Amino acid sequence: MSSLDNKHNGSARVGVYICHCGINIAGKVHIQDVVDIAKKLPGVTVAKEYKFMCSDPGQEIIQEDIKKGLIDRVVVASCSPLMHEPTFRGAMAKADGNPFMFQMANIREHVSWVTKDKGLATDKSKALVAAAVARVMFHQPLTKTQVPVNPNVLIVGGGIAGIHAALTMANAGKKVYLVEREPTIGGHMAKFDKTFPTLDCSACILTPKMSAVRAHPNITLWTYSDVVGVDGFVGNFKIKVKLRPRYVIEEECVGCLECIEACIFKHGKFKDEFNVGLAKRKPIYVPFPQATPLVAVIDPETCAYFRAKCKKPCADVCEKKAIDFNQKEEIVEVDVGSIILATGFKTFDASRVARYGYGKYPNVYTSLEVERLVNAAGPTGGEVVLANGKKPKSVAIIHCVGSRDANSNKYCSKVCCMYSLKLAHLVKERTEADVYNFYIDMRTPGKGYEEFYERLLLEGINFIRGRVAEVTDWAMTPDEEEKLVIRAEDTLVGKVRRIPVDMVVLAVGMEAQPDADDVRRMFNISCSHEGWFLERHPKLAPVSTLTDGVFLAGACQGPKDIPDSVAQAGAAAAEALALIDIGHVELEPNTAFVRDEFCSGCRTCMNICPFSAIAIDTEKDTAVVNGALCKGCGTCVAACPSGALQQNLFTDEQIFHEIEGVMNYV
Amino acid sequence: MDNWRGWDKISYQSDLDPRFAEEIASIPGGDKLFACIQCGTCSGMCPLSSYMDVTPRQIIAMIRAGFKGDVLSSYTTWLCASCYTCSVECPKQIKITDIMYAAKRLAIREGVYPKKFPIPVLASEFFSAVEKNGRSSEGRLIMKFVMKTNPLNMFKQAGLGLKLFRTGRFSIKRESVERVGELNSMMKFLEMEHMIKKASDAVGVKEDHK
Amino acid sequence: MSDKNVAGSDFEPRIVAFFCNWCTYTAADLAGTARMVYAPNARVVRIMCSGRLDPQFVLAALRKGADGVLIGGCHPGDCHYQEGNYKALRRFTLLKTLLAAMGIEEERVRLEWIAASEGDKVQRVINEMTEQVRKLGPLRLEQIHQIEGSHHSAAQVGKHAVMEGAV
Amino acid sequence: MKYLYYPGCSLKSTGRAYEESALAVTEALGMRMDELEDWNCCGATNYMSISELKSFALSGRNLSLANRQANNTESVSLVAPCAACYLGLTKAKRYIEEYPEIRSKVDGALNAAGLEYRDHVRVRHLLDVLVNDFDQRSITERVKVKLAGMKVACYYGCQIVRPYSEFDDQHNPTSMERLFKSLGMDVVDWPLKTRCCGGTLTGTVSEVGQRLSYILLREATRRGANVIVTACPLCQFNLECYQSEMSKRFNDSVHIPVTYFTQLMGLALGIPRKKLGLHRLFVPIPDGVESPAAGGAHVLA
Repeated sequence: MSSLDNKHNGSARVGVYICHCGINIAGKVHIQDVVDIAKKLPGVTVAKEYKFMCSDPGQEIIQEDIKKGLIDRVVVASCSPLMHEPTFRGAMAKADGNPFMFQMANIREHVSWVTKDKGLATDKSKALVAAAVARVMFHQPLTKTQVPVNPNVLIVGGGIAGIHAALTMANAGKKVYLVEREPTIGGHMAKFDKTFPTLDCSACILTPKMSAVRAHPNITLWTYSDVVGVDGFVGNFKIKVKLRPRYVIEEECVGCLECIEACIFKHGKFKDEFNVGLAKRKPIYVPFPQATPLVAVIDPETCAYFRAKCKKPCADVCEKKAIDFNQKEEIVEVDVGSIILATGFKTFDASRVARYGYGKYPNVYTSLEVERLVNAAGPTGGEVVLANGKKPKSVAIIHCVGSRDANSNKYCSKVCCMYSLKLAHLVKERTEADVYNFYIDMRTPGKGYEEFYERLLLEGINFIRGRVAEVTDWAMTPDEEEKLVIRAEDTLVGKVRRIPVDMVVLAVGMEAQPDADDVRRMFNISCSHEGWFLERHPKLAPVSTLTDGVFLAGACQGPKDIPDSVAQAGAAAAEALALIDIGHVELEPNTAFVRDEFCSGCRTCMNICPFSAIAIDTEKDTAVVNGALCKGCGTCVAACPSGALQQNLFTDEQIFHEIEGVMNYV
Repeated sequence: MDNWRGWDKISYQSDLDPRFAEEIASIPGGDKLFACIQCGTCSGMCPLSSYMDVTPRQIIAMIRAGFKGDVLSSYTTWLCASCYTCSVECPKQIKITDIMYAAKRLAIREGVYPKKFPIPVLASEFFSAVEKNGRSSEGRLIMKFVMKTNPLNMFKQAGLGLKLFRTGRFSIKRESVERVGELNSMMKFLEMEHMIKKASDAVGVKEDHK
Repeated sequence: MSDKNVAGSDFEPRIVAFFCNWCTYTAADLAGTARMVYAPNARVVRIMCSGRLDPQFVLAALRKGADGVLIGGCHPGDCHYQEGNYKALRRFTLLKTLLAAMGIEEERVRLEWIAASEGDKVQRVINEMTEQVRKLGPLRLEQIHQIEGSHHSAAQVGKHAVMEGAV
Repeated sequence: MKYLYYPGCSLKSTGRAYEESALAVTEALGMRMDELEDWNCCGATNYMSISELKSFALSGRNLSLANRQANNTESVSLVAPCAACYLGLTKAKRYIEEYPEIRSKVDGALNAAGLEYRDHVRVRHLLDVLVNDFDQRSITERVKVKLAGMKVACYYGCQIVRPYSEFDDQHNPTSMERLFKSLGMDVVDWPLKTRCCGGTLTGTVSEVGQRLSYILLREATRRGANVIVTACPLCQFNLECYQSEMSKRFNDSVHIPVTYFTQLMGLALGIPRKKLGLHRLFVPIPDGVESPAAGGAHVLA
């Protein structure tokens, strides 16, 4: 049982360093007062302040004091330990101090940035410094353990981000497992006709990369598959992947598509997911001609064989005998050292904005549907036509559907302005219709983006600054009969306008995948409010997560266009490569340990440990912690009835003294 | 050139009221007013915007910028029929209808509403009737209103009145609650509160907003 | 039990906050980065997981003069260590019974699930709790001392009660 | 569930037929609904323009009287058939319960009159009660008269769905359509069903207000409706009473019966026309639209 008496290490010499962080801290905290108090704390031999402790000269102050033998342990009062703890520990190690004889007091994020009153902020800083000093007195020298990093990588999601990350890693000679849940890789990009602002053909730039993935000797591609289990930690993850049966043997299928011809359904009858419902497919199908792998898939929900009797003409016609109705779901397990999540996004469900009439009026389309309409390989062969097959004479494109709206998503989806411009151009080019773009603010930051906007202005596209109030089908004037009527304020003119059009395109925003929450739980990472995966730092660690070894690429982290997704995928690959190149990871030594003399062998800890890291030494009948398996949560320590279990860096002694410390200066 | 009015289009900062926005925003939930992105959804949804001298969106912009006089004397707030479409559809969840009410109240308090416009007249008549009797007597209210705004209308509307009378839908009976005393005590209490607040504001005592 | 007359308007409650490293501590950092101003009365002690929270820490904080204790962990299902927060919840439930027996008001010890993205929740919870505890007034310590003076120490009582539930 | 009836000012004058038919229908359904004792004005629309706080206090008195009349029971619904009253009461309840500074003032005012505010009184619109507290099948079973020729346009107006409706979709409410389908009638698709009728503007700035009403009537007629049902006395007044004026003003013949939803409902339930106040309409429901229901009452046996 720990004592609450101040029975600290008598020979300890603590150095306390208070950081100004420019004016970030100094503007809200009387630094000198904190220094003066620190000097008086028991055990403190040095107390100093400096403008930026994290800078090289700042670190040198600490290093010199260690070298001079003035101090054997350090407290830095500055920002969050999640920010600079590694920096200062590193500095101590360089000066031959033990990096774990260190404690940080967070007087920026937890004090100066959140407190209004300077006096109160100073008091709180003093308390946190006192707590850190009280606790560091009980620190012991520790060493980090090293664990080798498995050089293989798992990439989840085969859109452009996943594809790019996979190729980067594979080209660097690493083994890549790429898992995609659809029957083909390619993601949203495969559905587009052109890309902004260059208007280069989406398929032309994407399909070579898709084939490269398929052909690459270092890439194992599992489509129609899901990751179902993740275990382990950075450097040593164990992954379970479920391969769903596609009832076509992938290795045998040559992609001749004869089976599809032979199907008893002579025409497509079921919703074609790839064409977002604008076309029909058969129960056996390939999503699109460049699908990768080009292997047919049978949908058991609609295939007649699974519902009643069918003579299986598909199987008969296949010379390679690739069709196998007995195929079963398969679970494969692989070991990887790092993981890149590239699970992408989903488009906003336009029917949630009832006043735009999506799902009610047949000529109201989403932008993704129009992407398929303008695509030469799409359901209409690239013709932009209405539900009745005629070309529209006038088209309205409504921006910000499901974006910038507290009733759906508050954020800006970032890509809609640009793709709306692209669609406006393509629709005008294909139909010569009058095109009206209704926008709130035109957002075109990016290379060549503003120039593209100007091009459209000159092309005669109509731009109306105003969020459309409603799309209706009731006429006020003869020219509105049989049309969809847009009602919006032209805010630059200051008048409400009614504009009759034939076709309405809703520029739907981007949302996190519906199962993003399950996925992030499986990979033990966090989500932001909107459901996007949370990066470690919004600016300085945008592709890392709070879980070491798990990286983010593409739109799963937030709305992104293609260039941003690719850039981020490259960055994620680089982070993973850096991890592999070092070859090992150092584990924080905050593991639990047993003080044999107090252990009664009750096994409470053993049952409570979620990582099975505790065993019983049968000879001594005491608990033993396996340091390699222990992840340092401390749950067992809190549960130990005799106080035999302790956690490095979080011993009862340390915490009790920290508690005592924070009670000061109120 | 008699109608040339271009010269007074410029607004000088000294003519604006920098406190106006905060005054309006002090209604419950009113501070969302500052989040307006001027998208115009309110104007577009508003079934009356086509009859307004400035659109609802412009009213928000004017409030924010301090155009107090222009806002309070505009017809827009009075044309608002309180259908709440704007409030429901606003992407920033600004309580636009409530803001219109706030502007109306301020206009009445400061006596700057459009004087001959019938709507504020109806509101005032309604208010005083209810304040006195606890209920409004529709028949009496309509008569009073017509007398005050456009007595000639009395003849124009005679047909309608007659029809209502014949179908038993028009009565000049004075409606009232039984326990008028209860209402009086309530109203007196609120008026006292109001006076105390005004007095304390005047001497600079601020209520503690926690 | 608290004496409101003693608690003058200058009474500043002292709150010790135990935040888990992965969710709530990160959320508090986020509140800082976003400059969300809140009451300075809570001082954070970082632990790796709310599962590390030994009920003795709470009792020690109260005994050392805290007027309230806030415990912050990841939302259920979100624990970085799989299930430490569930353990924390169980212990907390039992600890509350103990505190109630000691006559300590319920509002003084609070458990909140705060995710890494919920900086605003840190702000709201700390503000709320500061005001609640301010209303209750300072915690009078005699009760704890009395119980600790008896044949079992309060800490041990807490620990044993918690043990039974947690295993 | 105890129901208390809040008539509001209109149901005692221009909207008399609404009160008559509402009471007749609820009686026919076996629902007991006592009038709120000594109710006062809800403090609606116009009042809000003068003093918000007084308006909330007025509603506060009604809610507190309701609680007293229900002997402080937990489950009491104050049923308001008038849309403006429904909104006035709902809004006041929201603001009183959401904003402590309003609560304390309203409490103070009520206490000064020896009254007390309690949270648990629910404010309901009559439509909500008839659609959601009754099994629609049981309503179908009570249909005694077939009104098959009626093509009904259901008009919600503004204030029962916006901004605080809890019983139906704000953008596309369907309660009334469901009710009239249960009653065996055809309903027409009419996207203007929640668009404002002009409110008090029809009386104050008639050229504007009547135009709004006219747009609604014209579009309903175009879509094949031959009767419009409403759930608000002001909407009913606007849509019905100005039809001859509108015909002149907009040079278009406007002629379509506009009833309270309870009137048409009562007709289907076999309640005599007089009891439903149908004789008070300017544009009558033609005689002879009723024929005995085929399914109807005997299904119960």
